[in-house]
Amino acid sequence: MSFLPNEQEKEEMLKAIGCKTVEDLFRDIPREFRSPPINLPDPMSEIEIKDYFKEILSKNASFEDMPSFFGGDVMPHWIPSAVEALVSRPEFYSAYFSYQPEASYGMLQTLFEYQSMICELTGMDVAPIGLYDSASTLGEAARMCARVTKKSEFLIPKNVSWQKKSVLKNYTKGCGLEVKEFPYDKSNGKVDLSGLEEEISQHTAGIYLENPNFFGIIDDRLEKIKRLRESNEFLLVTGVDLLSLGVIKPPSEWGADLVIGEGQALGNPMNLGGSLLGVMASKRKYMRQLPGRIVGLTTDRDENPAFCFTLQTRDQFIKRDRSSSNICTAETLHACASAVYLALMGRGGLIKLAKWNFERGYRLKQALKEVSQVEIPFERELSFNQVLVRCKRKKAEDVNKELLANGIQGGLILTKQFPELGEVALYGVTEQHKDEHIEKLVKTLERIA
Amino acid sequence: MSFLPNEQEKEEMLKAIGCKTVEDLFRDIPREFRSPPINLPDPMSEIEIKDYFKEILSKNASFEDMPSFFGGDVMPHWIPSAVEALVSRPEFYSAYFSYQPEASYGMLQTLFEYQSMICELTGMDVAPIGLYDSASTLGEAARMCARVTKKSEFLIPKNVSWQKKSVLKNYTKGCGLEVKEFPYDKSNGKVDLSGLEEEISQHTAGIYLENPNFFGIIDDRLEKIKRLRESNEFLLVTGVDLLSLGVIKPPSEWGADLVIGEGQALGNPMNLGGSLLGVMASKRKYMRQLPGRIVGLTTDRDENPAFCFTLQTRDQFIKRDRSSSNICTAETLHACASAVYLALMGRGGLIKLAKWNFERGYRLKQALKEVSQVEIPFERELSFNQVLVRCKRKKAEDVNKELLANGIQGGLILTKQFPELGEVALYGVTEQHKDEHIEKLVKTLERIA
Amino acid sequence: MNKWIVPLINEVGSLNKSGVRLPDVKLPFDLPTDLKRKDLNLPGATEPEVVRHYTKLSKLNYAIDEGIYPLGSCTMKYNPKLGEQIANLPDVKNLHPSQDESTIQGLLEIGWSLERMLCEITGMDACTLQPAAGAQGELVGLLIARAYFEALKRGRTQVCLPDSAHGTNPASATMAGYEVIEIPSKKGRVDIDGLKKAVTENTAVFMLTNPNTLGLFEKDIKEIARVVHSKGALLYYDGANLNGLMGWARPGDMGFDIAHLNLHKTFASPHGGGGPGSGPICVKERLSDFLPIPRIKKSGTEERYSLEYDYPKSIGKIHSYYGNWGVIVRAYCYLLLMGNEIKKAAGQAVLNANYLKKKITQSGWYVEPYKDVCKHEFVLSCKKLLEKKGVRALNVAKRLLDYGVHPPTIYFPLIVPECLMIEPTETESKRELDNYAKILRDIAEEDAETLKNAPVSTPVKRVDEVQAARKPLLTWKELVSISAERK
Amino acid sequence: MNKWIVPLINEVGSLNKSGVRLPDVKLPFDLPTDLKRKDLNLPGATEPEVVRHYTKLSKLNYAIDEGIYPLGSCTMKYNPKLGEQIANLPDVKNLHPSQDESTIQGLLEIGWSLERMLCEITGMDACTLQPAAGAQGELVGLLIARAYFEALKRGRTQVCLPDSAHGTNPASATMAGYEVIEIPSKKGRVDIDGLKKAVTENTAVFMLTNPNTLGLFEKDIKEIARVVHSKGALLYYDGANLNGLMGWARPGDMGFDIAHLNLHKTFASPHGGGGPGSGPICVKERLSDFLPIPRIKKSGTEERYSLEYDYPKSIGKIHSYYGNWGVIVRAYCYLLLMGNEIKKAAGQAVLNANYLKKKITQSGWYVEPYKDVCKHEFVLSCKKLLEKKGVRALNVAKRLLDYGVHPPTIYFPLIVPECLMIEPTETESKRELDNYAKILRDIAEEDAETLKNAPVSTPVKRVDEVQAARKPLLTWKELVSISAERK
Ligand SMILES: Cc1ncc(COP(=O)(O)O)c(C=O)c1O
Ligand SMILES: Cc1ncc(COP(=O)(O)O)c(C=O)c1O
Repeated sequence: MSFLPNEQEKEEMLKAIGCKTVEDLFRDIPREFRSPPINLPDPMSEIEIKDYFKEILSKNASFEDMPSFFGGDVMPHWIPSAVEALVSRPEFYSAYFSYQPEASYGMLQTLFEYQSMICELTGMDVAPIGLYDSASTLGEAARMCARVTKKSEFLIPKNVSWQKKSVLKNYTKGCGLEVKEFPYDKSNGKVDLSGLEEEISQHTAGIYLENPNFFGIIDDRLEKIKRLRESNEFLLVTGVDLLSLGVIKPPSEWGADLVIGEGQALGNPMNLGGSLLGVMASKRKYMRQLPGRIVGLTTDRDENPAFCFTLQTRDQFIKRDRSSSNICTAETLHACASAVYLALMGRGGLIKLAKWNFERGYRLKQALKEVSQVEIPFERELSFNQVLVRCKRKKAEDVNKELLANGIQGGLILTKQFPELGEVALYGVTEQHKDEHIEKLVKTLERIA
Repeated sequence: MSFLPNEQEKEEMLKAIGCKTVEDLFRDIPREFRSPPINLPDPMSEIEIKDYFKEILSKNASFEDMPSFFGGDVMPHWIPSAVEALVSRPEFYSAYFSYQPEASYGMLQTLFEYQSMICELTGMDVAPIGLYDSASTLGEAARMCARVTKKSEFLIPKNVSWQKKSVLKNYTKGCGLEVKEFPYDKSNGKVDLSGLEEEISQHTAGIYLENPNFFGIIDDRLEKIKRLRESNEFLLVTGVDLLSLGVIKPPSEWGADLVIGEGQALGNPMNLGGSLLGVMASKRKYMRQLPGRIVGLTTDRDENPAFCFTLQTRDQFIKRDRSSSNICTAETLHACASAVYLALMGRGGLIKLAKWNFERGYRLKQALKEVSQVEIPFERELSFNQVLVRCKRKKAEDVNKELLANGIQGGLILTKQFPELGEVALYGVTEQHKDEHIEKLVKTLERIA
Repeated sequence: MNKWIVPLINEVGSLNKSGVRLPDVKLPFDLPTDLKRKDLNLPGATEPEVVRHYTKLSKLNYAIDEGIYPLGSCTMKYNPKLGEQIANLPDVKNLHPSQDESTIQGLLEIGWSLERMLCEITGMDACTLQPAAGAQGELVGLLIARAYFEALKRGRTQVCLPDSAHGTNPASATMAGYEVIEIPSKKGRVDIDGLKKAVTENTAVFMLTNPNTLGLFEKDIKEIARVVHSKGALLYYDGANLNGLMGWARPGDMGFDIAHLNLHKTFASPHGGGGPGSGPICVKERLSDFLPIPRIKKSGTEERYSLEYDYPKSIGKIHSYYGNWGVIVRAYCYLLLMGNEIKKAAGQAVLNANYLKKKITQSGWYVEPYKDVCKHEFVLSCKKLLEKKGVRALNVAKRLLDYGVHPPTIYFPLIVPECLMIEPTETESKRELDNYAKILRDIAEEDAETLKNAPVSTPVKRVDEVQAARKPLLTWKELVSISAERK
Repeated sequence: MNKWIVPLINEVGSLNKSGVRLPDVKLPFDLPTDLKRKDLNLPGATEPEVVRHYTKLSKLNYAIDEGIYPLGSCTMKYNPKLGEQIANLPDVKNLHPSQDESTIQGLLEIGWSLERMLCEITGMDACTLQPAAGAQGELVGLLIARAYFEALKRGRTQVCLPDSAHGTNPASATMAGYEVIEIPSKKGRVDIDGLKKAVTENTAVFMLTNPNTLGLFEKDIKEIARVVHSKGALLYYDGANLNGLMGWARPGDMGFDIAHLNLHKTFASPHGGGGPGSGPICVKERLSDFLPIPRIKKSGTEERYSLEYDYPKSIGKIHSYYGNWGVIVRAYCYLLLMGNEIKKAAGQAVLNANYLKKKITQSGWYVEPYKDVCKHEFVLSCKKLLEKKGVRALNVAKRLLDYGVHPPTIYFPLIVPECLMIEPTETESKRELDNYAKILRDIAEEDAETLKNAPVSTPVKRVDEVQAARKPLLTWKELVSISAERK
């Protein structure tokens, strides 16, 4: 019983409470519901479990074993060893929510710093400490638009991932918000701004725009978008690649009321897509409508600086059925990791890394252009570290299969969602992709695509 | 300059000390000795270094990749995850020696507990906190015998590893101690006790006996050895397998004055043979002659329990050329690991593990007996987790080569050191060796030996 | 403000410093000025500075590895180190969610096996690991119920729950589009008559946790299930309290139709200061078609695992991908470590709770609102302290900090005045429990002033939460601008 | 004794507990009773208990990751986290020392490359990584000298060293069988006249560290080398202070014949509370044949690495195997991180030291015994404090603990009365240095009583080291028996 310290003291403890056996403590369960012996295996030793995991995990192929080129919110990014060392301190990971601020000073300050750095990066004023992932964060953002504006429609571009759309639908089901799609421009892959303008009405609670968008394209019509926002009474929710903000203008400068993004890139592992980190930040005027927990700086009895959770009247534990969100356990440890990550990077590091990712994306695009069997649908457009690729001869699915047989995992196939674009897949690269990886991809495509 | 915090402040600092450049601070070095630019590569980034190590380390084959059957002081042992988690806390690993006991309470108590547990295990009274490895510990033990007895000869069995003999020679060079060997009995692999008795004289400062010995054999003549020790004026130094003490009588009960052993088995990795942990423990009466640092329990000003290094008048920093040893930096962190390890194991765990190792050794012996091309020279003798094996047809070296080609690393070849035994190799197994490993070994030997 | 314990990281760092070495890559093309960022006020620090900064902060944070953390409803049990080690392997961490199934067979097998185990433990038929936490699990459960009733073409608009329910329950119900009907408890348990009145043909779901938030087993569960089902409604199990039952009884057997579990509570994955967690949903067969996609399928004799999307009735997705794998792996590791001894764990958790309750209540200062055998947790009221000394539960909690232990949950559930909600879990030793009880008894004897001034030995003294709410100061940028104004 | 901060582990655990699960294997044969152990008084504890126990203890231990640790002569610099990560990989940790060379090519290549780098940095020709720490390196170096003279058939019996030498120097000399001749320093440096008198045809080695233990560069090093070599003796470099020179000047160029390095000092491998360390020995070509076996050889165009034993003149072995690989890997990682910027690191280390010295001495309380530019460390005397206030260096050191920083080395080197030996290293920020200097200056102004009572804010107050030495109490067994006696 290596985890149960009271095996020896059991009798004494039972005696103290006037019971004979542990079974006595379960007498209140009606006999008919008392379980037969549970059908689970015998406990295993650490040695056996390590062997077991060694074997079973060898059936996985990690990025180290086999490079992948999937685009999307989640990508392989470098995590500095100091980030890993710090968030693996049990002082952080084995704590609960900082309900007693006097005993949780460390976590609260770390989270305050997270909020501060996310706000610097996005140009916003307030940032809750980390929601589940980018998709559910979009859901929360939409719900927030409804709360703020009391209006009934939320507009999203057609070219948003189907996962986001599906999660959004589930998140907005309860608040009676209708999600409407506006088209993208098939000539350049960007959202069709006039199509969008047509959809805007007095019912529009919010609009969602991504930059770079789901095709990896950077929209350069920021002034237009800003004017659109200014002349209308809705909230503009922007989805960004947080890393790209090292170089690209923050959404605060083109009209955003709310910024959301996937925080995995900021010092967190991919973990097969979970756990992730939903980053959200807003203008200060909306702070009382935000979902999730927020840390405030205050003072203690001696007037020394101290931190605690604040704006709690939005929270489920106080507001119950009228709270801004049901979220309780969130992704706090990942927010800590991102705080450490951003502190290590600093302005200089982040700018360098953003440029590097631009360079990788550019290099990938250039390399793919040379492959005769594929084409780049929106080749002329600016892009960050992702490129949409069209296979001219084979199905994208078959191409991926052949790539796999050659030790490469190809791009994220979008054909099903966007049949109008043909056999397309979204390829992505980061600072983790070496020249050799790209070369191997290109050579293999040349051979098999 | 991710490790140098003052790049920006440099000018200000230089100004404060009245210098223009950093070069000014090196003016006192004669020009002729000022180095030309150092011929080292440019600094690399973490990303590059990780890739580099990934590649270079893939040229190694660890126990996970390929089981090994080497006997000797170092063997693959299970390290509980809690041990690894605790000794990787920087509070332990990034501290220095606990010179300021008020600020190093944690390490000192941990080491006091290490001393206590090692003494329980060995039956001794005092244990310094961890010397380099078993070989240099033997050297220190021999020197200690000379200090205590002021005599000039140290007797060791012929069947001790050549490494130990070589290190011993280097360690005893300075104190004028002559190392003499006594024979082992070729019929049973144990030391020849009458041969030993013949060697004992009024010059004998100490005798070294191993149990289990270098052939993996357990000596059952403990009463005889005890009597031998009692009737003579020398120190008995015993080399033990610390794990075996879960089951075997501690050397304190058969006359030992000093116990030494390799502490790697107690929660430390093999690390290709370094760093290791030299465990030493002695009777209390010799405490002022021990090498290495020792923690004592005392009180602080408020009469509360406190710890500090003690018996320091043995130490190089006080006694200089007349100190008991030159040792300064030792293997403290490994001693901490062993403390955690023993605390986790407890009596029950250690006994189980010792029995398990007995069982593994037995199973290996039984399995090898079935292989027609090999024989077990001292088959009838008791053994712990090692077995001496003789190849009847091929050279032991060639057998190892063929094993390697089949994904197994064979035993430790002893032919060169003991030509009289033929083509012998010392095979060892621990709780880390599965039945499949042993089966694979046996089947392969059957085919290739 | 006076003295900082640890300065903010922007004080430590500066705009020209960085703790990482990265190549100075040039932008491969000209970015239009309109797109270019002008300034980025993100100070960096060197690796030694960053490490020290957050190491110091970590040391100012109480955690399970340091001592007892008996937050009721949170199941703060010890997190085995093996789980950390395994969840940090590259074959768990460095997998992209879009990888080909053939390259993630290991994790899929783990996920599938865990789902089977969770079904066995809960007595349910099907399971999804997708929800990222308990509350998201609740939302999924309720969306499943909604889809279920929509499929039956019998839309229902209400969710009923006891007034002792956790806040996430009503919040999730609202998010799923339901009206919430709270049923007042009776003697700390569901009031069957109240339930009968509340549950109608318009009730979609009755949400219940059992043992409930007072730590009491709902003995009338059979009748509760009968009432709920008799109106065609579904019975939802909030599994946050499963640690009091695990191995002894199964919600599925009691009539629950949907259950969420908190892997970060019952199954020993660490809380991470508030996440990542994982909130799997288990359902009875007839609801399984509504589970979110994808679902893990095992097929063929070769035991291939796949992620299946073809469930037309599914509610769709609730998370970008398939769940929080780091947590899943830890929970699975925990179940391998414990195996069928989870029953012993729950037994010890219940014994620990009853023992601790006994020891604390000995002095008479803390009152048991509903005298009964508790399960894994229990609730005590400090109202006597309030009456006799003017001392509140909050003061008791703060004073506990001075003794170096963590307070219980306070003021929840809302139905018990001045309440302490205490859940020691099975991994606390008798020694720790005795110590905790003694501290609580000692505190009750201390003078009121001492308690009201507490804590005095924490890094900061009593924190002014009112000021924090009145003048929210949420970033260092705001701090800097306020300080600038003052000058 | 009064109150334990953390009870001893035997109080936490008990004989029937264990924190591990292991199979209950039966002994496969009967062990003669004479061989069987009767009792084993080794208490165990559960994993949660053990983890908490040592986590608590770890928190009562000051370390580099928490703050400045300016122990002179110890080079307590920050240890990059990358090194920890890499040294903990299975391909470093889980290798058996007897493995076939073909299966350890990775580590051999690392070792070989590090040897080359160390030769480049020291200006030497050959290197061994075998010694487990600096002191063992010294022993090896002196045994090499001994073998060298024996080979020349000119046995010599003395080792000379300055009175400022580190204690391991004379201790190692004795261990190698030499008589030690201490040469009094003059103005903090080697007294050339004294040296000339001391060094004779009977001198085997002159041991020197440069910069010396006062942090001063031995400007007359050329003359020193000439004197030593003129008598046929060898010049030994104690590399513990290489951090003050690295990249700027090389001992080999100055005439040193043998040098040991401390990878756990200069090359950023952590100290581990006193090990593991690593003390490579570098020598000039003519001494290389005497290096311990095995040696790493690189050969062929295919770049195979091997461990070679065939060096008949070798002194043999000093350690069971070939060195402390965990430390070697960390040092190599450090050198990859820093590359040719180690020169910058040393420059910054020297700048930090001079700056800190300036700041501390501003107040006039702390006196520089030998006014000069220092290298990576410097020595100050508290004699003025002693004279004026009766305050000793020890009191200053203890009082520093109250300010949350670690004191410098004290009372070493022996030649400076009441000395503080301060080595900040390059990884301390100006901020930390300013803070440290201010604390020292503030302390000097405090009243004597405060200092003599210090520390008051540490886990324990001033520890009674005299009592510890007078009545050594070295195990819990002894504690238990003493307590029993008292009753
Ligand atoms: C009873 C109960 N239900 C639901 C939840 C919500 O779980 P989570 O925090 O994982 O979202 C909690 C967590 O505190 C709880 O205690
Ligand atoms: C000057 C000097 N020489 C030698 C040594 C001995 O090195 P080690 O502790 O690695 O044995 C030290 C270490 O303190 C030292 O400072």
